[in-house]
Formats: sequence, structure tokens, C-alpha cells
Amino acid sequence: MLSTEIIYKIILILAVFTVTLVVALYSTFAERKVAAVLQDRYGPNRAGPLGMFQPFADGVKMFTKEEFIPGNADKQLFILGPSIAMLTCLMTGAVIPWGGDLTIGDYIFKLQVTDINIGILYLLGVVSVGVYGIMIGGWASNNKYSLLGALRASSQMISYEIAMGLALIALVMMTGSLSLGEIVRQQDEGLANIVYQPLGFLIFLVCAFAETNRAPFDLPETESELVGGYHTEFSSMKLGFYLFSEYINMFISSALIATLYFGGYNFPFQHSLGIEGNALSIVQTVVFFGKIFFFIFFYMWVRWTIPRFRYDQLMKLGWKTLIPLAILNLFITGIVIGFKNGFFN
Amino acid sequence: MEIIKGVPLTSYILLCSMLFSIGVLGVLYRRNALVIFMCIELMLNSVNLLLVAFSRYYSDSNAQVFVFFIMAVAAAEVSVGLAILMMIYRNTKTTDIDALNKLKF
Amino acid sequence: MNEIIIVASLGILTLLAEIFNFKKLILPLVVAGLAANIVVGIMEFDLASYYNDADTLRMIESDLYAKCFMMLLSIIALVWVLVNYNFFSDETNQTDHLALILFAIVGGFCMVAYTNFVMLFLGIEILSIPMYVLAGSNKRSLRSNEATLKYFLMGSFATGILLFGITLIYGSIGSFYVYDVRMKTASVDFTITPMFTIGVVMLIAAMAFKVSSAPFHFWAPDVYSGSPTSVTSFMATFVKTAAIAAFMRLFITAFPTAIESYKNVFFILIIASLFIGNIIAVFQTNAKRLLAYSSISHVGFMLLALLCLSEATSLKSLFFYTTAYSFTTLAAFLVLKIVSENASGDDDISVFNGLAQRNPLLAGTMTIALLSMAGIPPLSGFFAKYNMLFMALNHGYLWLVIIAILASLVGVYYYFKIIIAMFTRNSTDSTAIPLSLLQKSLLVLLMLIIITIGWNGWVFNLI
Amino acid sequence: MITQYLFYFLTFTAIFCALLVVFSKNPIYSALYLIVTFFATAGHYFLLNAQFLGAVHVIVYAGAIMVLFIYVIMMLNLNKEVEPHKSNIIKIAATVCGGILGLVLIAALRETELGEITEYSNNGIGLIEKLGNVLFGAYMVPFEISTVLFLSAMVGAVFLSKKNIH
Repeated sequence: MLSTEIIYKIILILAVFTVTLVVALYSTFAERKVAAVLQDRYGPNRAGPLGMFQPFADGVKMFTKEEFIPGNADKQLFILGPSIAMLTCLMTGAVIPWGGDLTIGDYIFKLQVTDINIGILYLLGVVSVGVYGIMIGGWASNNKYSLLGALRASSQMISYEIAMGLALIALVMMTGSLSLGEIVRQQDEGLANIVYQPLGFLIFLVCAFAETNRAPFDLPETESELVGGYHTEFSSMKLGFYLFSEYINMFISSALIATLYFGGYNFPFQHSLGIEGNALSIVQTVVFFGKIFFFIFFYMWVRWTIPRFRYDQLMKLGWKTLIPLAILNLFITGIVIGFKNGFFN
Repeated sequence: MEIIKGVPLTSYILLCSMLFSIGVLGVLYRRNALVIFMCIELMLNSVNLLLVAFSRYYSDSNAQVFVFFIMAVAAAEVSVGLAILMMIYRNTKTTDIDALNKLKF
Repeated sequence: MNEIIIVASLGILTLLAEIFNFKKLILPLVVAGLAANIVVGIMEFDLASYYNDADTLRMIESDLYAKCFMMLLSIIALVWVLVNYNFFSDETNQTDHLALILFAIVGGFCMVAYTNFVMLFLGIEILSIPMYVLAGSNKRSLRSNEATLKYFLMGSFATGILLFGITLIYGSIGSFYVYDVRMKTASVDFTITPMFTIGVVMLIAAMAFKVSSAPFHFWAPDVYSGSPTSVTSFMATFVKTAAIAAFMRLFITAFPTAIESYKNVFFILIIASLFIGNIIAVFQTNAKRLLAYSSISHVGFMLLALLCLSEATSLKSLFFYTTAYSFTTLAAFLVLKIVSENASGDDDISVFNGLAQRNPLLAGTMTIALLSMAGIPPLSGFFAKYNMLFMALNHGYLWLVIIAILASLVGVYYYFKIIIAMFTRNSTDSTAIPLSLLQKSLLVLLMLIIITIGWNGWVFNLI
Repeated sequence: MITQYLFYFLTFTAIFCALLVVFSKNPIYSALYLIVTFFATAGHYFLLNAQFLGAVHVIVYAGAIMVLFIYVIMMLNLNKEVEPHKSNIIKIAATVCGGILGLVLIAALRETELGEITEYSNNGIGLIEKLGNVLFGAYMVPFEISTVLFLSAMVGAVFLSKKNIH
């Protein structure tokens, strides 16, 4: 029993790991394709059919580039930076429920690596540790542009973490649970959380954009002001790690948005379709990935549509708009919950 | 669940005493205000760990709530402390506490 | 609890004043609020002895002790705000200063009324954090910077020690409630373990640090002399009163029986404070440093009350001593502030030269204050010291009384140094020092308080 | 058995990195080692079944406090060894003081007969529901009072860092 469980978990972890990497790999390709569509051009179409092998070509290019560490850089930290960035973004996948239960023989397998009862706190913890990858990398390069990029990135991430946390607290107040599995199950019984938390969703969405350093909040790496931001000095696979971690973050945060606010792997009328058991679970997983891909597309759509913020605008948005809004949201949620539980009678 | 088999409470007390002493040592040993401050955080951290161990020993949640307050205070202290350091750095361009010696007997 | 709510709301009101732009009104509002707080407190005073609010869930207790010290702290705070009216005149920082002071007052209230170590710890921190900031409120001055850094680093270090002490006591008792601690330690089968001893000693060390008792005093002279004079006077009066009250409360509520086991620690604290405070003060040329060392020596006297906890008069003596000490110190700092502002911020003792000719009211107040500190009858300082020593004598510490008297004789010397400077030396600058009406009335008021509160012992018998 | 190994591993990591915090020349290395120490402590929390505190510990200490530290180090650009050469006497004195304190603590607390934690089974004291009930029940007043602490820290930090117009 125990060994089956362990073997299954290992397989699941590897599967999640692989899927994350593959999705991130193809996100790079998708990004270029989406950009091309939005700008009315072709995009990459030479490598393989429809350019499908382009990501592998990019990967090979990254790997074979010269490994270069600047003379004044702090060598250990220079290597540590990208590693932490990669590590933290891969850790988040562990608590996301990817689908319903699978029943094989006597065993029930959950499509979730671990359903800890503090899932949301785990997420916040991992996200807050994610800053270190950028900070350490930018610091270790010993380059002014890198340092500025890292400073920008870290202050941006710290600032938006607050609003994100407040939005999540409102959600937690509503669901009464910190476990992601439980939150998804509740959305199966009732409506998706977006119905109850529209403002919270908007805040979370904006913060997710800022946390992943994606446009329109990609100030840490504004090429027109800061050359390449915190990864100016990085090359070869270390640069690859940084770029890749950005796409992984995008994937994971899309998955989170879907899980927290759009019912996770649930979809409307799923119990009246006449399928159940393993078949339903598989359909659910497919639907879940559909939602994720939509949000990834949304990320790209925004990137190629909205211009970049100025830094003071970014900070103003974070501190003077989002945080008060998040507090307002918290307040309203509290009052509504109070009414429902009869505190005011 | 994971119950700590065979780890006596005394081990935790000793661990925390060592961490605390290292923190004190750091405060006395270093001259850089930033590092001194980190060592103070280390001291608070050892207190937190000891409280959690005691809380487990007495099966009492009060100690864990106390840890909560210590964390809150540590965060508040850090924000003020770093603001002080920044202010001093603006004036003196150093964080070495020996550079500040205007007030001597 | 009411006091805490009133003052905290005043603090928030102050912050709102910055947003909604009624800054001109805020200082009168705060003064009125603090006065209202005192009135409410006095009206509730009779209730205090049996008023034990259950809804505060054994975290804060409004017993007579807490009530008396809260009133004392409120009055000190009100007088301090009036005395330092111009500390808030700077438009850009006015609300910051005021809000920080009000929050610090909340911390002080928590410290005198706690019944749980969490409240003690939070109270100390709420009091300390604004003080760290205010000590550095003169941002361009290197002396102020140094003061704030030293205060901050040593204060946080002491907090660490305090917490370790609390943790070890929790480890041996199993509760943070002071009355649980008392019950456990008073029971027959309680044996003092090494863990408990270390915990109590660490707690004593941390509290001794907060009251700036020698040998944990080393921060006080630097911080007192580096901070702006207004802030120094707050530290020397409000903070010290709150800290000593918290220290005392620790022993009357948590370990009333343990004091006998740790009296050697107190001997060291008292003797060191008396001697280091008085002897080093003799060599000071800076008035603020001198007052700092003198305050250390006063702590030595105050700690006598803790040592003789079982005497019936110990609480009364401590309360009277802190009252007399606080008003005396407020008066001394008010004069020092006016004089040193007149000498463009110089706070050397020489600024007092010839003060009697330049402004007799200032010189008179300073003389009364210094004589009271030295313990000359019939001023309140004399009665304060007399009560303390009488109590110690009753408790059988004749040798300690002799040491204390010897040490305070040294004190007379340096207090007289200033008095002589005021009356016999000639100043380089002989222009008269102008005083506003508020300052004049405050000086007269403080002088009256110093002279009269010792008579017929009504303050003494309040508690 | 495995928890015992974990305990020793985490303990070793915590103490080793704590020593490195003190003895690293470069402040940023001190900060990074401190982060590792914090993670080791968080591991201890999880071992002690205080998951909630463990997670909060990571968020607060590693995620907020140490980020601020590193941020300040970066802003001040303390890249080089800023520490001037201190006389060895002070260093030796400090080491002796710290060592004596450690020895005294260990010698005195070593004797504590409190038994093992094993006997006290898991009754969920570290779980968030239980903690929430205590925090918003018995500790309501301190919880509210701590808001004053945060306000004063906020006002203080802003006050110290804003530039005065003189």
C-alpha cells in the first residue's frame, strides 16, 4: 500500500514536472505565434511543420552558446540565482489539483501531488521566496543595469504580493479553507468563485501579471532603459533558466487563476453528462488545461496589446489603487459573511 | 503523522540555547550594524523555535500564538531598523557602528 | 482599557489630520483628548479597586495599581505635550511626531496593566519603536543618528533577552498568565529549576535595561544626550515610569515569593546604579548627560521598592517616588530646553552661567528641581527618598540605606554645581531670556507641584 | 527513525549556517546564510507539526524580512568587505562572552528533566483552526493592540525615510 502510494507520487511528480516543462517550452513558441497573429504576420514557420520544432531549435541554441561569467561577478551567487528562480517556480505545481480522482483496482489516486491544509500559504511562501532568484542574480552580476533591474523587480514583487495576499484572504474567508483541493471541491458544489469575488479576481489577475514580471509590468527587464534588466550579464543556459522560469510562472499562475476563481478542473453540468469515474476525471483534466491555455493566451494577448507602465505609475497602481481596493474587497466580504452568519441580527 | 520519535525536548532546548548564544556572539563580535541586526533576528528566531517546542510539549496553543506576535514585532522592528540604517547611511556613507563616535564620555 | 482606546483613537485622528488637512486643529484636539482621558480616569477611579473587566480576557487588568500608574502616565504625557508645544510646531513632521508619541503612550498603558506576558512584550515594543524613531527625529544631526542607532540595536538586543527569559519561564511553568505563574510558584511542590532561574534572571536583565539601571545603563547617557531635548525628557519621565511600573508589576503579580531568591541580583543592580550614576555624573560637562546619569542613580532608589516588596509601603513609596521624580525631571528638562534653545542648541553646563540674572523664574525653577532631586527637605524629592529609605530600614537593610545616603551625598555635589553656575558665574551673553505665557505658567505649575506633593502624603496614600 | 535523522540534519544546518552568519565577511553572505538558517528552522516547525507557523515563518522571515535586508544591502551596495580591522582583543572578548553564555545555558538547561515529546500525541495544536480560535479568542486584546504597533512602525519608517524640505 505504502509503496504503491510512493511510486504513484513519484510518477505524478515526474508527470507534473514534464508537463510543466513542455507547456512552458511551447509557450515560448505560442508567444511568438500570438505576437505574429496580433501583428498580422507569420511568425516562426521554418523548423518543422508550422514551425512546431522551433522551441527545440531555441533550446539547442541556448545550450550551445558560450558559457560566460563576468570577471567581477560573484561566481557562486551567479550560479545560485538562476537555479533558485527555476527551483521556486517548479515547486508551486505540487499543490495544484490537476483533475478528479482516478480509480485503478482498489486504489484511489488523486491527481494532486499533495493536498496540504495550508496550500494557499504554501503558494504565498514559494512566491515570496521567488524574489531571491532575481535579487541574487542581479546582485551577483556586479553590473549597474542588473542591480537596478533586480531592485525594481524585487520592490515590484514585494509591493504586489501585499495586494495579492489581501485578495487571497478574502477568498479564504469565503471558502473557509486554505486547501486548494477543498476550494475546488466547493466550486463543484456551488458556483465558481469568480461569481462571488469579481473584484478579488481582478486584483489577483493584475498582481499575477506583476508577480511574473510580464508586460505591462515587465519593468525589471525594460530593454530600452536597462539593457536586459537583471539578466543582462547572463548567457547560455543560465539566461535560459531565467527566461524559462518566466514561462513556467506564467503557466503556474494561469493554473492558479483557474483553480481559485474558475472552478479548477470542474466545468458546468459535469454531472449530467452521463460520464463518471475515470472518464470524468480525464475530461476534467482536459478542461482544466483548456482553462490554463486560455489564460496563457490572455497573458500574451495583454503583452502585445497594452504598453508598458512607467515605474512610478506601477508603484502608484500597486499601493494607491490595488491595496485599498483589496482592503475594500476584504471589508465587503467580511460584511457579507457576517450577514450570512447572522452577526448583525 | 510525523511524531518526533526519540527526540527529547532537551535537544530542542540545547539547540535553541546554541542558536541564541550564536546570536549574542554575533552582536558582540561584529561591527556592521546590518549584521548585528541580523544576529538579533537570529536570537528572536531561536526563541520562536523554543516556544514551538514547548507548545508541543505542553500541548498548548498559547505558545504558538505568542510566536505569532513575536513575528509581528520582528517585522515591525525590521522596518524601523532598516529605515534608521538608511537614514544613517545617507549621512555617513557607512553602516559601521564605530564610525559613529560623536557621543563619548 | 478605556484609556488605551481613547489615546489610540487620538493617534489615529492625528494621522487622519494629515490626510484631511486639519493640522492646525490637531494639537489643541490632542491636548483636549488627553485631558478628557484624565478626567474619565479620575471619574472611574473609585471603581478601580473592584473593577475587573472580564471582557478583556485576562490580558489587561484595571486594578488600583494599574489605574494609579495610568493616571500618572496620562498626566505626565499631558504636561509633556504642553511643555514641548514647539516640538510639534514644525509643519512637515508635526503629525508624525504627535502620532508616534500617542502610540508610545498606548504602549506605556499596556506595560502598567498587563496580566499576560504577551501584553508586557507588546507594550514594551509599542513604547520602544516610536522612541527609536523619535530619538533620531533630528535627521541631519550625526549625534541624533548615533543615539537612535545605539538605542535601536541595544533595545532590540534587550528584547531578544526578554523573550528568551519569558520562554524559559513558560517552559518551566506552562503558562503566560502572570497569575498562573504566581499560583505555580507559590505551590508547595514547586522547586526552582535552573531553567526557571535563568528565565527570571534574563527577564530581570531585560527590564533593568529598559529602566536603564546600571550595569545595563550604558546606552542611556549616549541616547539621552544625542536625542532632541524634548524626546530626552519623554524618555527620562514617561518611559522610565512605565518601565519601572512594569518591572514592579512583574514582581507583585508573577513572582512575589521569588524575590527573596533573587535579592542578590537586586543588590547588584541597586548598588551599581547608585554608585555609577552618582559618581560618573560628577565628571559630566554636558547637562543632558548629567541628567542621564542622575536618572540612573534615581533608578537605584526606585529599585529599593522592588527589593522590599513584602513591606506594605513598597507600592506607595514607588508610586510617590516616580511621581516626584517625573515632575522634577520635567521641570529640569523644560528649563534646559529653553536655555539651550536660547544658546542655539548648546547643552553644555556652561549655558546655565548667570541664569539668575537673565531670567530669575527659570533659575528659580531649576534650583527647586535640582534641590528636589538632591533630596533637600521640604521638597518632594526629600519625601520620596525618605519613604524609600525608611521602608528599606524597616526591612532590615541598614547597610543598603547607608550606601544609598552616601551615594546621594555625592549627588548633592553635582546638582549644586549647576546651581552655583546659575547664581554666581557670569554669562557671556547677558540678554534676558523671553518666555511665553504658557511657559511661564507651566514653570510655576511644575514648581508648585514639586513643592507641594510631598505634604501630608496624599499622593503617597493614593495607591 | 527518519524524523530523528531529519532532526539532526536540520539542527546541524541551522547551527552551521548561524555560525557562518556571524563569521562571513560579506554582509550579503551573512544574509543568505541567515535565510538558510530560517529554512532549517521552518523544517523544525514542520517536524514539530506546527505547519501553519512553519508556512508563516517562511513567508514572514524568508519572504519579507530577509528580502528587505538584501534590498538594503543592494541599495547601499555593501559589496566589499566594509568591516575595518578590529583589534583582536575585542573579537576574542566577544567570542569568550558568547561562548560562556552558551556554555552556561547549555550546562544549566542540560539537566532539565522534561521527557520526550513523543508521548504527547498529535492533537492538532499546530493546525490553523485551533490557532485561530486561540488568537481571536483569548488573545483578542493583544491582537488588536498589535495594530497600534504596526501603525507606529509604519509611521516611523515613513517619517525616517522621507526627505525633509528645509
